[in-house]
Amino acid sequence: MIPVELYIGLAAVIFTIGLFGFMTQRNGVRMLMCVELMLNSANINLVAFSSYHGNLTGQVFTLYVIALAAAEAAIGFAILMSIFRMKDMIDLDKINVLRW
Amino acid sequence: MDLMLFAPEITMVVTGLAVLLIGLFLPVESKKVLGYLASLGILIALYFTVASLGTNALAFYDTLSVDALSQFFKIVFLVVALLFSIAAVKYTEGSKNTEEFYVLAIFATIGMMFVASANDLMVLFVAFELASISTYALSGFEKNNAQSLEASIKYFLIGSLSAALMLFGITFLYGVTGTTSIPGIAAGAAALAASPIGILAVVLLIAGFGFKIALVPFHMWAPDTYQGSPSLVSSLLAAGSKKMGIVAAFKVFIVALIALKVEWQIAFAILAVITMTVGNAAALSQTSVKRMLAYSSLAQAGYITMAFVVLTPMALGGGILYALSHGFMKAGAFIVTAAVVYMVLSENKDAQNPDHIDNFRGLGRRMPITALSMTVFVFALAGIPLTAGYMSKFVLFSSTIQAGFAWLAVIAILNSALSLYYYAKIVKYMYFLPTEGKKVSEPLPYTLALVVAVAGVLAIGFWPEPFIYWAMEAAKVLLAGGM
Amino acid sequence: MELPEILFNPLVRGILGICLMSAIFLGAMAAVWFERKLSADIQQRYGPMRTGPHGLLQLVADAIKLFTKEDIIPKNADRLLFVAAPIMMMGSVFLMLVAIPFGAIIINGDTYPIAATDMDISILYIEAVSAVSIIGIFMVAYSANNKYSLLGAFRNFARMIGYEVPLGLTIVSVAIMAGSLNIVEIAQAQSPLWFIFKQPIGFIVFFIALMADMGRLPFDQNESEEELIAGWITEYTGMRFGLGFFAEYIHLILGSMLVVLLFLGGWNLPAVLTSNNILGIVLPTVFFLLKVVLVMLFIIMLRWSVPRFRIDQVVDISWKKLLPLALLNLGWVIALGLLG
Amino acid sequence: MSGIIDISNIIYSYIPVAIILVVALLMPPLTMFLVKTLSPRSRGVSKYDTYEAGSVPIGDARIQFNVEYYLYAIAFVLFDIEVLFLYPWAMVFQGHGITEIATVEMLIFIFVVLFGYVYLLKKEALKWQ
Amino acid sequence: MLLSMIVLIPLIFAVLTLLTRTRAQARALALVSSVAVLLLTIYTYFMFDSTSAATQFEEMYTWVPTLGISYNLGIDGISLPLILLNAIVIPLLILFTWNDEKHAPNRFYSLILITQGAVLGVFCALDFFLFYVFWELTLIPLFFMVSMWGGPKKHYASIKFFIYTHVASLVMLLGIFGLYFAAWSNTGTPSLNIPYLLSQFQFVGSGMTRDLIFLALLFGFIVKLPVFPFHSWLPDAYTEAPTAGSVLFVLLKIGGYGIFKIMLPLLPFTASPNLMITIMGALGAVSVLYGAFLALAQQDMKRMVAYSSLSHMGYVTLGAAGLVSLSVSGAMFQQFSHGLIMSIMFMACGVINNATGTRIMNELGGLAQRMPKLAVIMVLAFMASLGLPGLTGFIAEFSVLSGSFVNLQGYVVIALMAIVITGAYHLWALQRSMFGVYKEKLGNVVDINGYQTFAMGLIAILIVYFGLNPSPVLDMMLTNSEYLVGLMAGMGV
Repeated sequence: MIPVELYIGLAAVIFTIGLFGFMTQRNGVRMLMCVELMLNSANINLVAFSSYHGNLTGQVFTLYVIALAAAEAAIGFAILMSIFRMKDMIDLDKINVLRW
Repeated sequence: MDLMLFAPEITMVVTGLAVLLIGLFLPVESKKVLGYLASLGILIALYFTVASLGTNALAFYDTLSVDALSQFFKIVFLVVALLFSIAAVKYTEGSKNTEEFYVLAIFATIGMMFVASANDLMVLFVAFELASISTYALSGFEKNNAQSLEASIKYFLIGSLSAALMLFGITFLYGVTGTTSIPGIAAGAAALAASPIGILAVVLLIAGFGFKIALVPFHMWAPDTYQGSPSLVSSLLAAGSKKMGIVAAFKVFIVALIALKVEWQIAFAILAVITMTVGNAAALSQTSVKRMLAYSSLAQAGYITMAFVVLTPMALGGGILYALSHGFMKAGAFIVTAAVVYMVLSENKDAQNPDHIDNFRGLGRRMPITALSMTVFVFALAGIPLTAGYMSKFVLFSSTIQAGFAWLAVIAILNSALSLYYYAKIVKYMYFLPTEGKKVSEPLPYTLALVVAVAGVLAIGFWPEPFIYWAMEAAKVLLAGGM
Repeated sequence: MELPEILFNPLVRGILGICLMSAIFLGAMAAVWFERKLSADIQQRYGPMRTGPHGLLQLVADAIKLFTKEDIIPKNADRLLFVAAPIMMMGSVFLMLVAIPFGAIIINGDTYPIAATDMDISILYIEAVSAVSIIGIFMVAYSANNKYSLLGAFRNFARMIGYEVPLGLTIVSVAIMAGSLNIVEIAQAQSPLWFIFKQPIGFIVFFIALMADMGRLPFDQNESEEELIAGWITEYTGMRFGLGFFAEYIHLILGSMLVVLLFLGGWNLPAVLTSNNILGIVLPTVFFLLKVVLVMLFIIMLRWSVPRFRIDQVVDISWKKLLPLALLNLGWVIALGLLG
Repeated sequence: MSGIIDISNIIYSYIPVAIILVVALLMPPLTMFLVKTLSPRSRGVSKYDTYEAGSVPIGDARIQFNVEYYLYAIAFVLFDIEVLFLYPWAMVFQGHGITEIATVEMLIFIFVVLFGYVYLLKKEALKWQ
Repeated sequence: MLLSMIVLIPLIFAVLTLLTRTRAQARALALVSSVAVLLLTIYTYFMFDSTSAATQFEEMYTWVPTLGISYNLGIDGISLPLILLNAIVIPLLILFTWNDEKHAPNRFYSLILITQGAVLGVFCALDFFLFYVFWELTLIPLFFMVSMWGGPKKHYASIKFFIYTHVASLVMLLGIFGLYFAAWSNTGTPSLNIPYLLSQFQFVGSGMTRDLIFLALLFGFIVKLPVFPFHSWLPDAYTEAPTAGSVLFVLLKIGGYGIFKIMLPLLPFTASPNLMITIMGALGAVSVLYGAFLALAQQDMKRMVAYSSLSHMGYVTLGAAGLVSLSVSGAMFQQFSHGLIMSIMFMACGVINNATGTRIMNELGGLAQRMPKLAVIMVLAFMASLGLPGLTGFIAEFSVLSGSFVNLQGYVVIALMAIVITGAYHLWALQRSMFGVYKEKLGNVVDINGYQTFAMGLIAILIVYFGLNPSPVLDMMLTNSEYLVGLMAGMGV
């Protein structure tokens, strides 16, 4: 009913949005959200391909990816929180103790 | 299916959980026990791994494989974890979060071990992330240290970006071949090679792994992270985590995507050259020893990447051997900086940049064993004969020439000569520059870890036969999968 | 007698859904009146008496009042979020409603649930969309720029996340037992023995967690009139308040339905009673709705007889009591599954 | 690569959802529109003030909140994700001939989760301050 | 076992020496070790059959069979004289420094022993891996020696030396790899055995490859030797090094050894042997002349000696390129002789510097009046260095020049021009520093002490002895050079 290319296209668009956001944003939380976006675009791909191939591998993979994304978000927020507690901001351009 | 095949992993999981649970109920002053417990567990796992060398089996619906390759890399990771956990006894002294430090490291190691034995991209990715996530937390372990947090957030963001890129690439592999099994993808490689999506996947995967292995130009996080993280964590990152990226890339590219060799071989050649050159050139001017080691780590990763270009059993064996040697050398070097940082901080609690090279002045007199070990490590890193670094370079570079990539070998050898300069600088500071500092007693755990690392470096240097043999066996596994 | 194919047409199903929506509106109005009267009874007063017999038309009066109240958006408020928030809340409950059967018709031994849609994973779907309402609540609180609102919303948040986990675990237990994630199949699986008897702990956990999820007293820390004025909804006036209020009551009804569907046997009746087609059409639904009303009655009575918990107690209950209990229940279900 | 993914069955069961969604999206604005036409309008400045028990609000309300909330949020995300893994397992647990293996594996999984739970408890991450 | 002991005793004692605490213990241990090596070497010398060009006292243990690496030692007539030289000079060097007040004596003596072990290892190694290991091992102690106890520019000098020669060895390593893999792919078995690889060289694929391998190896050796134009590390390193370090540099005959042992057997099989000969001959001849000129221009006595060393090393390359038995053996003998002579000269420079605080020759003068013993030895050494008949230098240079004239007339003529200059700067230096009026501002200098007299005197006696009777070492050199030349003649070169 729906060509698989559309799904890939959708995933690619979301992935690109995520990547673009990651490159341009300097706020830690937003960057994290962009990464989540990219992971989810991969999920779209996986589910679409799973349906296309008629095997469940992709869907199982998706479950794992969701879990990993959550774990990643959890750890990311923990780090960002620690930074926020110390510096009262999470702007990555201003986190630059480590330069040469 | 024989569960004994996974005795090392099971041992590690049990150790990790035991450390976590016991640590919760111990008072702060007796948490030292955890270090011994963790080290014991890792040693047992190491024993199981070494004892099982030579077995070949598939398990868990063919998603995991036990072969020379996986076992060799498991040994690498376990060795690094062992050094880490011995040294951490001192580092975590008096911390109430001791068990977390160990558990995260152990789980990271478990992740790396599963990456080494993964025979399926799903397992590979999940294990990869297990290791990554644990190390994100580890590198931000010093919650009140701005450097550590900065290291952590940079590592985390770039790490998760690389995971996303990698995953996106993997989805395409799955999309074209309909399976995530590595041999399955290799079997469906014809379809991949015919499809433009195959190229796209290769590009994404190279970028994803490039970030993890810290190949230039995907390296910008590495110096910051290695410098800012606690030294021991840097040792785990440089010596362990980076190797994980390499073994994963081995599996994905050499086993699964060998049919697309033409596409990625040249990319890796360029990356290798840029990486080693930039790494060495940038290391020259560093004043932070950890940052210098970080750049040197880049360079070493560049050397190992040559294996992707050459693709002969000997080159791959050399790359694999290099991974083990680098594990010993780099972990050892970072443990030395940990000892120095400890020394500096115990003299002055608010010292800025405790890993500055000025703090290495006169180390030869202040901490003789530490300084001597550092000498061994940097000479090994520089590739002075009769050390692990030389042996690995010997195999790797010579095989590069053998395969007809003389230009690559020449660049690598010149780089390696260049690297001597900054390694020698450390030695110069340690032995030739005067200092007012007094002799300090060297913490036993650090010393012990250093002795183990030195023993490893020299063992590979003096008696490389078994190591080379098994590295070659591992390389054969890689090539047998794809060709 | 065959049901015409047209009944399975998705558009027809959608219209059925809209009917159910209207029905539940009426139900909610009834529930509001019901609660007022019941609470008055418990507190030994009359409650609304003037509008209509026993204040039956009170709701109509309230509606007229709400419609003629001015819509005030406070200054400093984030207007977009402020206006969009009711949509989120309403959307959440209505989307829940789509997947919940309001009863069933049994014709010739075949069961046809009265639901807008029949999806494979309806229980998962319901759990998912019900969680959206918290976003609406947070939008209200954040946009209003009122400290009480925000505090209320944060409490709400802490409570919700605490109770989602035991809720999810008990739903898993139920799903294991029924072998399905389809809420209709789960309801069917409870014939002859209701799940409340098979996993009483699960029921208790689910019930408490659901109450907390709905924000019913003793779990309405998001409002806590005594401390936070009206909590998250402080800045909402007139019809906006009315919408939020309504959403809560609809949620209450749907929650009660869930309890009945998951633990109290749904519409299942002994086959003897439904063998006759006319009885089969009427009885199961009546029986089902009766149980729903009883559950609601119980919940409302609870509200007026139990004091509110402090937020720390609420969180403690979820993480330290319900979560282990839910895991215990899961173990129990697994054991039952292995034995039987 | 090209091909068609057939998900018509799934789509059909979601069409009612879409219809209701549209209705749900339209209803509140419509109601508010009605209110706007019906309700009187009075002039007054102070009615637009934020209501904080009569006192004048100080500062912005969008402030940073106690970190407790975040800790709980993180714990929640992780546990909820663990539950996520239980769902597919619950479906195949019985009647697919893998009961024993599935049980053992899931028990190990739950056991590890319990470890995390004990850890959280012991570290007093779940203690509201 | 004999050779292993010769190589390993210094290395083991180096570790032991490092562990000592006092100066007395350190030097005693070092002396014990070096005397033991000397005794073993003398024993080896008498057991050695100097009429055979074959490898003797061979030892062979498998090490890394996967890569064809083995622990393989053995000596022939090329290496034994150099081993002998090393074994003789090192104990004397230790005696020479007996009363030096250097800091960290344990490290100082340890480094001397490591250098000795490494250099002996290079001479004994019959496996390229081992060869390269020892080759690189010589770098480290010398680097430390210069940068710990060196002169004012020690850091610059040490790093320059290190990087320069390290790069050269890496290039050499490339050559080794090339040879190794070419042989591997030809025969299917990996091996790094030196004689085996030398014999396999002729089967290496294209002439181009052979030339590249040859040039890579040659580069490694001549940088170490060194000859013009790769000599720029030499003056700095030799000058900045402490006396013992300079002497160790002088004993570092591994570059020349490599030329005889490895380059000459390969030479006939290169694609264009004549070109190679031309390169070597030209570099040698230019070095002789260039070194002499620069030496003439020096004010600093030690720097002058360093440049004269460059000049002398030119003879080695020139002689090797001469390709007649006389010139090749002469070049070998030049190495031996140069080791003895330069040891004394650097020791003398060190003594003068210590006594007067300067090495600038214009500031010196009349030292012979205050330091008669030194003066005698020094004059002898200078005479030997400028090639006075009856001393070792003459035999070496005469053989080289007369032998090479057969094939390389042009270059010999260039080198001959240098002889005049050589004589000039030696005599001028002597005249400025030792003779003439004593400059009082030099203070009250004292003559060399007993240990120093013994050390330098003994070497001086050896110079005279071998000058009058070179056959104890020259015989075996001749045997080998005849063998080498015979090899080349067989190839029509």
